[in-house]
Amino acid sequence: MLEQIIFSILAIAIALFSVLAVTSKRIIRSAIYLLFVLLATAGLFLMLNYHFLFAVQVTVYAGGIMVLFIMAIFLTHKPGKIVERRTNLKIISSILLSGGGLILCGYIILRNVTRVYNYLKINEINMQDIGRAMMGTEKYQFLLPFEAISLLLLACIIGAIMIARKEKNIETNDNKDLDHK
Amino acid sequence: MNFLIIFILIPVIMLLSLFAARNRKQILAIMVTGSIALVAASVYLVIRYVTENDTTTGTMLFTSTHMWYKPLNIGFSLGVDGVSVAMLCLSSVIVLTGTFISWNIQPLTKEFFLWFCLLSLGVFGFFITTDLFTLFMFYEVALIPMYLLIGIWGSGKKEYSAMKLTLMLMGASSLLLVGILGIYFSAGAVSMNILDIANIHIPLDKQLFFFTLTFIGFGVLGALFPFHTWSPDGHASAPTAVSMLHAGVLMKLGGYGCFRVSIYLMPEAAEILAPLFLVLTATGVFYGALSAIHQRDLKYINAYSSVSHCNLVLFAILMLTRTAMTGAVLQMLSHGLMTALFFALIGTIYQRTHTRMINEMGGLMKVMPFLGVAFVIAGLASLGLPGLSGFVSEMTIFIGAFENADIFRRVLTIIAISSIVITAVYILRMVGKFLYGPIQNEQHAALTDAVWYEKLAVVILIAGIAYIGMFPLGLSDMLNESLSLIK
Amino acid sequence: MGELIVNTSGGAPIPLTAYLIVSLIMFFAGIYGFFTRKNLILILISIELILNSVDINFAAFNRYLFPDRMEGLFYALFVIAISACETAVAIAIVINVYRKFGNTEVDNIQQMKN
Amino acid sequence: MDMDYTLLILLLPLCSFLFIGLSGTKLKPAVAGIVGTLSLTAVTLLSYYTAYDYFSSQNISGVWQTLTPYNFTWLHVGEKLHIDLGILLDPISVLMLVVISTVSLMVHIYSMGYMKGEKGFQRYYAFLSLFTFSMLGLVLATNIFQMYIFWELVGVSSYLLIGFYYTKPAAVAASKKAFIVTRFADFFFLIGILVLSYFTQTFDFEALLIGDGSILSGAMGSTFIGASALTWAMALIFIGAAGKSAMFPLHIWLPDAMEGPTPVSALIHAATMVVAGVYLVARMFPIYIGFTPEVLQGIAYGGAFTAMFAAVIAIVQTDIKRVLAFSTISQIGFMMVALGVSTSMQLAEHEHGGLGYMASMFHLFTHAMFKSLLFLGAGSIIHAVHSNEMADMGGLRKYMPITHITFLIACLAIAGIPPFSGFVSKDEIMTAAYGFGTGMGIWMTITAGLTAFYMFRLYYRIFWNKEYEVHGGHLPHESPRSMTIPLMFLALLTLVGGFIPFGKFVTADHTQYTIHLDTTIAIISVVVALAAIGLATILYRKENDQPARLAGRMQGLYKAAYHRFYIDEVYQFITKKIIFNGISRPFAWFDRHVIDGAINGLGWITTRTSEAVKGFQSGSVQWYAWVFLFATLLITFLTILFTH
Repeated sequence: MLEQIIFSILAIAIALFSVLAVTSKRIIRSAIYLLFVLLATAGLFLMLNYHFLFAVQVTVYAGGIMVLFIMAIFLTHKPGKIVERRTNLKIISSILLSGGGLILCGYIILRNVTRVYNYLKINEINMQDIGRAMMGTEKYQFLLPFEAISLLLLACIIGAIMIARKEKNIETNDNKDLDHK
Repeated sequence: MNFLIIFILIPVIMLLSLFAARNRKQILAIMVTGSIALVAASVYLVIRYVTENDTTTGTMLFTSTHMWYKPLNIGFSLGVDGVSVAMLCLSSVIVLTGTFISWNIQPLTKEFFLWFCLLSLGVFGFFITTDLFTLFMFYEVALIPMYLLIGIWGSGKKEYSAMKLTLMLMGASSLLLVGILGIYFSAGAVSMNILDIANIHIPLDKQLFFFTLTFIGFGVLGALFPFHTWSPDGHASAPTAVSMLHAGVLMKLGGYGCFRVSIYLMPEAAEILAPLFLVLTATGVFYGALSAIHQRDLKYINAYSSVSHCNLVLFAILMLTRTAMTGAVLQMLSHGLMTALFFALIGTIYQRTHTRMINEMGGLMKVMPFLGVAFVIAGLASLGLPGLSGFVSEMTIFIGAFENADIFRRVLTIIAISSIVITAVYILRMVGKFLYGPIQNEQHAALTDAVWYEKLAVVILIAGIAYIGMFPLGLSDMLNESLSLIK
Repeated sequence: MGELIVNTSGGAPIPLTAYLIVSLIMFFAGIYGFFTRKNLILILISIELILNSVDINFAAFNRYLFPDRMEGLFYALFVIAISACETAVAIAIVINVYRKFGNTEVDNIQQMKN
Repeated sequence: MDMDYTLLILLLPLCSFLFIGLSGTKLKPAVAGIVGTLSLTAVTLLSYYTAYDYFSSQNISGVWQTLTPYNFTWLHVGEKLHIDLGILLDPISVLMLVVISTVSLMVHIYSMGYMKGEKGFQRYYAFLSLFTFSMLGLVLATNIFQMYIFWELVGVSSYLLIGFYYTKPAAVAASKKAFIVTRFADFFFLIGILVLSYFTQTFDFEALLIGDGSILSGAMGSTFIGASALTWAMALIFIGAAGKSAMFPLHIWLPDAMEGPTPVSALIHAATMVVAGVYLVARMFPIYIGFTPEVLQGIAYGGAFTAMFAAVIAIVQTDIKRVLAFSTISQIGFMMVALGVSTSMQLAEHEHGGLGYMASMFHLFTHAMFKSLLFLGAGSIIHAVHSNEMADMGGLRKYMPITHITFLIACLAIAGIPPFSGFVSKDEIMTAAYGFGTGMGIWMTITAGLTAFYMFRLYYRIFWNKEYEVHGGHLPHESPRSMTIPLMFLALLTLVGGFIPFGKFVTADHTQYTIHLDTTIAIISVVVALAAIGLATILYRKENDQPARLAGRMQGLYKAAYHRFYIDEVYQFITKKIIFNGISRPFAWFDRHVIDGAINGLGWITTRTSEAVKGFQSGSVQWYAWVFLFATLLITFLTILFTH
């Protein structure tokens, strides 16, 4: 019973805040709503007994990524600025499309998924198992993707630095171009 | 090695040597030599054909097949009958005279003749091949150079005309491609060779569909009403030699194709659908002639006249009697020579007067008697004067058309015959306005008559017209025998 | 739908469908945001929503359908990692765009030139 | 049976045409004239010899034979049909040979003087040769298609000759008109030939005309809108004949054709080409009389109307050549009437059966002589005074005695005064007409009276009336010898022509029969003619105001006749307003705007569509994603829809 209450709270929070995150007129609020969604998601992971995932979600997502977002927003926006909106046509068509998609997928889920799950009460997956699975090279072990991801991460870090770096000469040229326009 | 291949080899050699040519003299030398060689080849072909032809069966001669795309059974099949022999002769004569007429073409002389050669390559290839796909391929080869020839060396709103012409003909060839593949597959997909397909009975429902496609596809090139509108603009904008080749030969590809592919392979559908297309073509004959009355531009007059005459070709083909079809082929030849002569004359006159508007000219007969007389002869040929080619072909068509006993075809025939009166009206109006009467423009009084190469071209064409007009028996019998294949 | 797995647990407190619906709402909210937002950062936020909804699905499917394995868990992990990378790079680009155009509108970079 | 030299009759003019035509201006004018005239002289002599040969040897037991010395196939059209070119000799073709070659020779000689110094002298002679060739080919035709071929050639040479002065817009317009009007008639002629040949499967005259008519049974059997196919064919063929022979309402080209040089008018538009229609009807006569008498009756009424109609117009014209032109139309009407009235009589009875036919041919012969004489005389006058208008003439008898006398002879002949040739032939026509019906006879007698009146009006206005007023600084003088000799020769023929025992030679059924005058009718005719001449004498011998008063009293009729009953205006209206502006212009517009517009519209739509579709590839990722998702959802939706 308690689980259901908690789940309901989390579910309502997720639904509400995701919609708010994409409709809010102020960018910083969107970011904050996103944070709430992420945290609620973490809560869901906890309910599924994936503690490690919960931890990663909270630290990497809610902690790391959100900081990046907020930093970027601060760098590029004046506080409290109202963002421009698309034309009504676009909004309506998007509402229709995503609403339609929602209904369609919901229909599929409700129609098909109810009969096929199997929930086992298991204990918390301990870290050794996770570590072994992550570092092993056997069947159901994930060293290769892990390494690939880490390489990707490295590449991204370097890439991000390269992109965000200021290039003095080019920039001045570009500014001139802008001035002309 | 089939001897017919020479008709492709000569243009190819001409193309290659044109690439190597350095100056105008060399270019002209190549062109004249090459086109004389073509004429010689066609004369040789006529002689061999006449000697080897078995007059009773009228089968194709010099046939050979060389498979070049096995999966679709596309072969480089060659073969000629009387009709193709006649068309080859016509083409070679027109290439020769076209060369003479474009003696002074500027600018890019070399490029002009390169494309011109490519065009004639397509035309010759079209007439000697008996393979559906190869036929189509050569048809395309003949079409593409047209765009550039008109777009670059044309006059007036040439880009528009070139674009229109190319697009309409391309549209037609898309129908044609569907039609050809349809014929191939519905005939059981054993061979692309027309002669083989002719032995196979294509189911009637498919015949009906593919007959319509191929007939319209070829008909567009044959100026089938109402798909003729590329013709006036195209002809008006094209440079002289191209107009000559286009109206003289290329439009004949349409008629030839209609008859070789549509009627020959799908006779039952032809029987059924003929009334529909007869109405169109009879309208076209009448309509082209009437439209010509109202034009002021010499080239437009002649272009509409061509529409009328070419529709008569299709009209005669659709009559489905041997006499009418003989008449159709005669009409193709006659119109080819006649219209080439017209365009040659209009081109040479235009070079001198720099206008083609008949109301801006007058009394040119006095200034350039040679061209004037030639123009009158062309006009008389066009309105069907006995002794010139137009009469022979028209009369054969009319008599042949009258062999059909039903009132419907009779009435259409009478409508078509009425064009001879209308033709007289516009030809005489044109001749009367710009050749006769007092000189309109003082500057025209100082113009010169034709020079030798122009005269040569004109004389060759007139000789051809007069030959067909005076001694049609051999030619007509040759064609008639070949048409025994059809009916 | 593959072989039918019988629900052996005697009734889970929360059905799988509930998770899926939640993630679905989040997903389409993200889609909506992706379509309608002009601001690059907001588009990124929408993308994060989409990715996150996928995470939920991974975890839920893993838990409910194959509780003795860990693929879903790991893929969720990887997705988180990748989204971190993506966000880092994207935000670098956003900042660059901001430097060039003075704002972070997506319409500015429709044409990949200048 | 041989007579193969007749081929030369055709070849000589053709060769001289080709020779003169191809050498062009390289030839000296005089040489061209001499070449043309010499070859024509040879042709004339050959024709005379042919006539002599034919009429002296080809009569087997009283029936004239039909010969075909030459006949070769020119073109195959269809299984059985073939077009031949050849030579057919029978009484009427031999008669025509003589007529044509005589008049043509006279014109050739005459033109040496008349056309002297004209630019294009060589061209003129080339055209004359071409015309002579075509005309001879026409009359010698062995089949109806050969006739059509030369029919067209005659039309073209007529076109070329009328338009000889091609720098003169009026001449160009006239030549165009002549060609188009006759072409229009030929259109029907051709259809007639096609219908006829379809049923009979032959073009050959011999096959068509000789025999019991079984070959025509197919055409008789099938009907179309209430008449048999044969009737239609023959009526259509007659329309062709009417076009060439300038029958109402297709006569409008002939008066305008007077823009050509006068000798040409004499040759083509008086003596030879215009009677081609009569010749055609005469040629097809056995079919007309035997199987389609209704058409022949129609021809009679048409001819009678044309004769009167043209005579009325001729009375008020002031251009002397136009008077002659209308006179020609009227006289051809006489010939047509003569052919047409044969219907009331049995062919078997010589007394009547051949009378109309014979009279028509006889009149054709005499008319050719005196009408060409009139035209050549008119040419001589025009040559002298440089004007066609009667007002510029008067009192010329003193200056041009030869022309005067010959002209007078011709006038008397056409008026029907004995013993001139016109009297005899016209009297035969009258007899035939009275035989057909009294109404027809009276109508034709009145027309003959009108003829006498307008001819003498013409005569007096030229040679008497007022004194000649000098315009151009010199007095008119008699024409050179080359012009007067043909005049005198033709006058001689006119004098003696009536005494030829024509019935011996030319009859409908090729048997001989003797002409005898019907005295009552002859007396009536002569009295009417003399009365008309007397009236003309009173009115026009001296200059007075009576004609003007008379004209004033009948103003409406006068004006209408002067304007040729506005037929030209009607044609003008039909061609210019209705056909040119009303049909052709909309057609041209339709082509430019509707058909071409449709094509251009297609192009425009394509461009527009691509403009519109271009927006899809905007580069906006959001848009792409939108489309992507939309399509995915759509497909999913459809899958669900169709799998459940």
